[in-house]
Amino acid sequence: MMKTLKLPEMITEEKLKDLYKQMWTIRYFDEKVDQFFAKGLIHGTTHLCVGQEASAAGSIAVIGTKDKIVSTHRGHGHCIAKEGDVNKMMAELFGRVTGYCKGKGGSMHIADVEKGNLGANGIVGGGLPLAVGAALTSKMKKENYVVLCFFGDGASNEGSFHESVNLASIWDLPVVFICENNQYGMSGSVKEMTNIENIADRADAYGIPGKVVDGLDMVEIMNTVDEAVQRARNGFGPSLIEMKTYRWKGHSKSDAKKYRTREEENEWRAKDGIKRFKEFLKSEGVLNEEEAKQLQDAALAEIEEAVRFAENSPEPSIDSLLEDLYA
Amino acid sequence: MMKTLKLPEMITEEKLKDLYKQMWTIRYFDEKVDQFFAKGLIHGTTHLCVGQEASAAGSIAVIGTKDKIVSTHRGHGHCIAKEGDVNKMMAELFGRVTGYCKGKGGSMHIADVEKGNLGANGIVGGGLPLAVGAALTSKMKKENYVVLCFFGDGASNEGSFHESVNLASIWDLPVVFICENNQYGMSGSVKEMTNIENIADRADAYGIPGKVVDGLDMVEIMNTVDEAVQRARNGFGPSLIEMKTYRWKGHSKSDAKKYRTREEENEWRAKDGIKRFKEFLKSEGVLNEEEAKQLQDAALAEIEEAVRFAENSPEPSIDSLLEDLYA
Amino acid sequence: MATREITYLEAVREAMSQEMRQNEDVFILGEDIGVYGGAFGVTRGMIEEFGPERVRNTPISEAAIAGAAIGAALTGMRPILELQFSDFITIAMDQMVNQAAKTRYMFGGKGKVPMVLRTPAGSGTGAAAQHSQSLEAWMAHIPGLKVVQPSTAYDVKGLLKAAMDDDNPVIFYEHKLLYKTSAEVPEEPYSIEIGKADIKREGTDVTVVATAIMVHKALEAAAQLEKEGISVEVIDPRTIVPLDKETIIDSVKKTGRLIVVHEAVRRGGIGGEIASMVAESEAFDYLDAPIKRLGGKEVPIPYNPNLEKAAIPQVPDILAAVRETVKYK
Amino acid sequence: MATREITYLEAVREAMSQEMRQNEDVFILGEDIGVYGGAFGVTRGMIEEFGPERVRNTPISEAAIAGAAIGAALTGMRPILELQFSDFITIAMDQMVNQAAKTRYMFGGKGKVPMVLRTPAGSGTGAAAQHSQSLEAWMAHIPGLKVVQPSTAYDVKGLLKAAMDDDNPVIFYEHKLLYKTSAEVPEEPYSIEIGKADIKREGTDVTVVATAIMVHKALEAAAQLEKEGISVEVIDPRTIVPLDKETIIDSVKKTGRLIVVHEAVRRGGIGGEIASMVAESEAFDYLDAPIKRLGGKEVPIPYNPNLEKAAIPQVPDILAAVRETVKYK
Ligand SMILES: Cc1ncc(C[n+]2csc(CCOP(=O)(O)OP(=O)(O)O)c2C)c(N)n1
Ligand SMILES: Cc1ncc(C[n+]2csc(CCOP(=O)(O)OP(=O)(O)O)c2C)c(N)n1
Ligand SMILES: [Mg+2]
Ligand SMILES: [Mg+2]
Repeated sequence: MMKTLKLPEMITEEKLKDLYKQMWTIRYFDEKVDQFFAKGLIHGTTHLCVGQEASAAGSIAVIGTKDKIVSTHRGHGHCIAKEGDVNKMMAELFGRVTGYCKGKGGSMHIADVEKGNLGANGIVGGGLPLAVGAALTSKMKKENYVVLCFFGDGASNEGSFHESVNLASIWDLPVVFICENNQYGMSGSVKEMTNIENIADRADAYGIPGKVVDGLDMVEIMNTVDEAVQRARNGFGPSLIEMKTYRWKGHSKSDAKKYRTREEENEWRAKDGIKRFKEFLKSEGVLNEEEAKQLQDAALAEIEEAVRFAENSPEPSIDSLLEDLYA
Repeated sequence: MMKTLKLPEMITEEKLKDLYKQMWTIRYFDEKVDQFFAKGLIHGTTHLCVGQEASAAGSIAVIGTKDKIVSTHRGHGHCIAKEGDVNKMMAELFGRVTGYCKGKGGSMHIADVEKGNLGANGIVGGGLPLAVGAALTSKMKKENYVVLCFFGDGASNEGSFHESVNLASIWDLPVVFICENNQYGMSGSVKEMTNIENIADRADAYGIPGKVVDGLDMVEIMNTVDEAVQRARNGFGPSLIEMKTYRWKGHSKSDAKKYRTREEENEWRAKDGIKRFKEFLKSEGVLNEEEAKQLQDAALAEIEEAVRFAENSPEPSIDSLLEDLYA
Repeated sequence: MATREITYLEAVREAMSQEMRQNEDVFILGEDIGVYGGAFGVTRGMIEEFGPERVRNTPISEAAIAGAAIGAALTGMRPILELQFSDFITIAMDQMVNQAAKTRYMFGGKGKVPMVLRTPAGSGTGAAAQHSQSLEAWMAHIPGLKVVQPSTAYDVKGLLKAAMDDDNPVIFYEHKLLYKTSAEVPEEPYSIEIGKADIKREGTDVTVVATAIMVHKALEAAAQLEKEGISVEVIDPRTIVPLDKETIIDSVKKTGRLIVVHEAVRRGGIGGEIASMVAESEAFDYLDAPIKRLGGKEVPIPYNPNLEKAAIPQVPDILAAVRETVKYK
Repeated sequence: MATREITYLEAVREAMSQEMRQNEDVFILGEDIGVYGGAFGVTRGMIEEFGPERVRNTPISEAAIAGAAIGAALTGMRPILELQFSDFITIAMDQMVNQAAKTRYMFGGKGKVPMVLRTPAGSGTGAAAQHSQSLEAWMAHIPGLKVVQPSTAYDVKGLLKAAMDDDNPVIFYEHKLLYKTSAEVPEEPYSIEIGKADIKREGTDVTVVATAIMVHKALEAAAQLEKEGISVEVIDPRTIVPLDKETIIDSVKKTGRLIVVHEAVRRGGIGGEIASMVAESEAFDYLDAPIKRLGGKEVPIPYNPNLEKAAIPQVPDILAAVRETVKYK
């Protein structure tokens, strides 16, 4: 088995199975969140990555615990992939004191600093400069970690994208910029909002490698990110990788999706990254249908447990309002 | 005469002579300002474009009065080229009420709205978004004017550059982005601060044409800008033109120029754009040495008159402090 | 004028639509304002009426779109910029503060920048720290800008008309939680002078100056306090630049007591300006109690709904402040 | 401790250099801070000592370099960001306000952002509207930041040490016109607590709270007033967040009169906060006259030197304000 395709070294069969389960964990997590939102049981807003699991799972699969990520408003998948704890995540969405941010952050501010997740971000493009800084620490302190910096197609039109990629480039910093191009910002399509074929082509403006990958193809994702990570780790600086993907759900809680067609949605849904990964694993003999089912069920069970954990967790006390501001 | 080279239509022989004189006007203006600063007779700060006359004169030569420019902190040349009044400019530097801004703006804020100069700008990269807006008016009101937007190599690393060029591109706006690459920001060299050969190459990131021109070659400048202006005027959107040039003086009033070598300075000085233009005009039979001398002297006389005008102009009254804020 | 009850949100849309029908130079630009209708649905239906040229969906580029509005204004258009959340002014700040506000003055009185930056502000939607701020005090500190904070559907329509007619850059704050509130609003366009406060409730014992959503909380408190025999005058400045000092001072001269309430963080909020303005004025001698300011706590807005509420003044806080103030001897 | 007279500028440089010699994690980044030595020459000579890795010349990219400092701080470094002019915080605003200030709180008390943003502020150099602002009130309004405004060479060294030692983002304003002023400064590193005001001159008739360069103007005024028999106490808060309320309140309780002076535009300036804080405090009952605030006029800073001076408070303004205040009955 695992003969037909080259994969990064650390991607063992065990890891492949974990990844398959992880993709389901991500999907179930966000499906569950969607339901709770619809019922009004979670407040605020949230951005679901259903359909985009592969870019999170595949990218983060090739880095280690000491490496770091910088995530976005659509960050549940990244957090889960970076060894995130779904209990703490769900509790955070429920605004509970057991949540990642003690209920103070919510979906857009989940961070797991210990595990190297430097946080989701409510500001589109807000994370890119931070990623550059984290990579600078790696370089200056010779910590040899790499930073994966996620952002969307929409974010690539923010000035912070430009400034950050340029800065990382001239300083040869160990950061991989990963644009999850799900075709739309909130409603603005990448076709309307840029005049270019690929966002990865912007890499040339900074003298760094740019690659386009099929964002639903775990194998291509892992190989491409791995190459960029190695490049970064070896001191050759940043890369820009664009993953073509699609969000199945609306942008955030209320979205009539008037800016796109049903047909387009269906086309993309048909390309489901999880299904595709399963087919790959089956064809490689890593997984059979039954094992696949078990992993999927285990993922669901985890999420259900997370919901119970969240529901049973206490709310933060009002006294905690003024805590946690200054170090 | 004027047989060997193609030039834009509006560039008559008369215009060529005017341009030659204009280049001297620019140079003498800034040389004079430099002296006054050294003597402490002008306060504040200023950024001289001595050595860079060609990019201002050549670019603006191919547009008309109704067209607009957006200038920079290094904007005296642009202002003069856009039919600016050197008396009002000098008076402004002297802080007099007869100045362009009644003494309220100084060097960095000279604007000549009536003549289509939307202003110098003290914020690096601050003018680019404004240029996009001015071009939007042209399009929406069908005024058919084109905006030339000047900025420096340093400014091309600001987020506002990225956002503005992208916006102009997707909206097909009639703006020509002109990067006056004089090799340095204040002290940071373009080689250190970017990882690319040409700033014009960044055009690809926005799906617009990018051209590099010799910023000391009036003919190349006029032809290239003219092409971009026509493109813009005909509704085909923006272009990015990079002019390789050099500032002879320090960045602003106090600059030990430690970031560059004497040799480099001398090399560039040897390529003097004014001298080169004169040789061209002579070789084309447009000008002889004597006429050239007359034009140069006339330019100097204008500047001396401007100084007299400024010196004899009154200071603004203290009462004027609170005027001119709201329309 | 014929009136009917419409929401604050509808009033904003109506003001824009009426103006755009009248004046070709007015257009809107902003993120997702097209078929999506804007993050809060304010522009819903407008692209259908006015087309994509006049209802311009922009990329996520706050600096460029603010600058584009300024540049367009400087050259003869009258843009309305919808900034998706007022927190994002942090990205458009250079354009608004160093360009829009200063252009005319720097140019010695030439050029003008007739634009309105409309933006939803405030907390209460669970959107947490980066989407819930009230940063109007920043803008009020900058000469050259005008700053408007309407609290009712009626005010918002009239003030937006005035803002669109103004030849200067106006920062126009819409409170998210007010979008769904409604009031009787005339069908025809009308203008409310920028710089004119509104006495939302007359009273004699204490003056409460409240802005935006706090106007409603103050009114709620006033209604309760009436039962306790305390008569509260509620003043809504409506615009904080220019500020209608006279109306506030007159009220304090009458009541002898002043409480200022805003949602923005108390420290450095506009409450300090209002309180100091009164204390410096002829009303100083009429003050029978120290001026009180209520404002947001010194923390970012937290996500948890209880914490979120606790972070900003609520009706009980106003009740307590009033009671304490009237008791002061 | 051995002292010698050095300038404010030298004191800043010395504080940084001493810290960098001690602590590998400290580094500086900013525009033109390398061989150029920074726009005001503050870092001159430092790249020669510490090399380009620790004295990092950056592109003109204020958002990215601020964010890079934050990201580096969050991961274990202790960056000092030199922002060339404080006006350019408009471009770094999102990073400082929406990221640096909020990160720890949003994360529920995890992570810390130990960084100092040093930046020259104020007018007086003829650099006009976009290079002369005093925008500290903006930052003071944002929970999560600390805001420091040293007025002397002695204070600047000690406060910068404290800022570098602080585990939170500190906005550190250096006044351009103070760079060349000098004072006796200890050679060794020392720390001045952030949040501790300094009584720069003791007095009994009136308290003048002045910040940054206004401290010196207030002292000049106080010296003149002494000849008229008016005893002025001059308090320099030194840090506006946290603010040393106690020292100010105690002084007002003693003098019964308060004048607040800053260079920033009066409207919306930090003076409103200080005046209101006192008026709300126990000192209210001790006030014998209305509190006065002096601040910049409501205009951008103009270029002409006379206008430029007229735009901000000068010694005669302070003299007049004090005389009027002490006369108040
Ligand atoms: C600076 C800023 N501008 C606008 C928004 C509102 N907003 C939140 S997500 C979003 C779309 C982002 O698009 P993209 O970067 O493609 O990410 P996606 O949502 O598609 O994952 C917008 C406009 C924001 N949060 N921050
Ligand atoms: C936003 C901003 N950052 C920094 C500065 C300070 N500054 C003024 S000019 C300059 C260099 C600009 O370089 P470039 O764009 O190449 O123009 P040049 O001066 O070479 O003409 C700098 C850093 C500024 N004025 N505005
Ligand atoms: Mg997207
Ligand atoms: Mg340059």
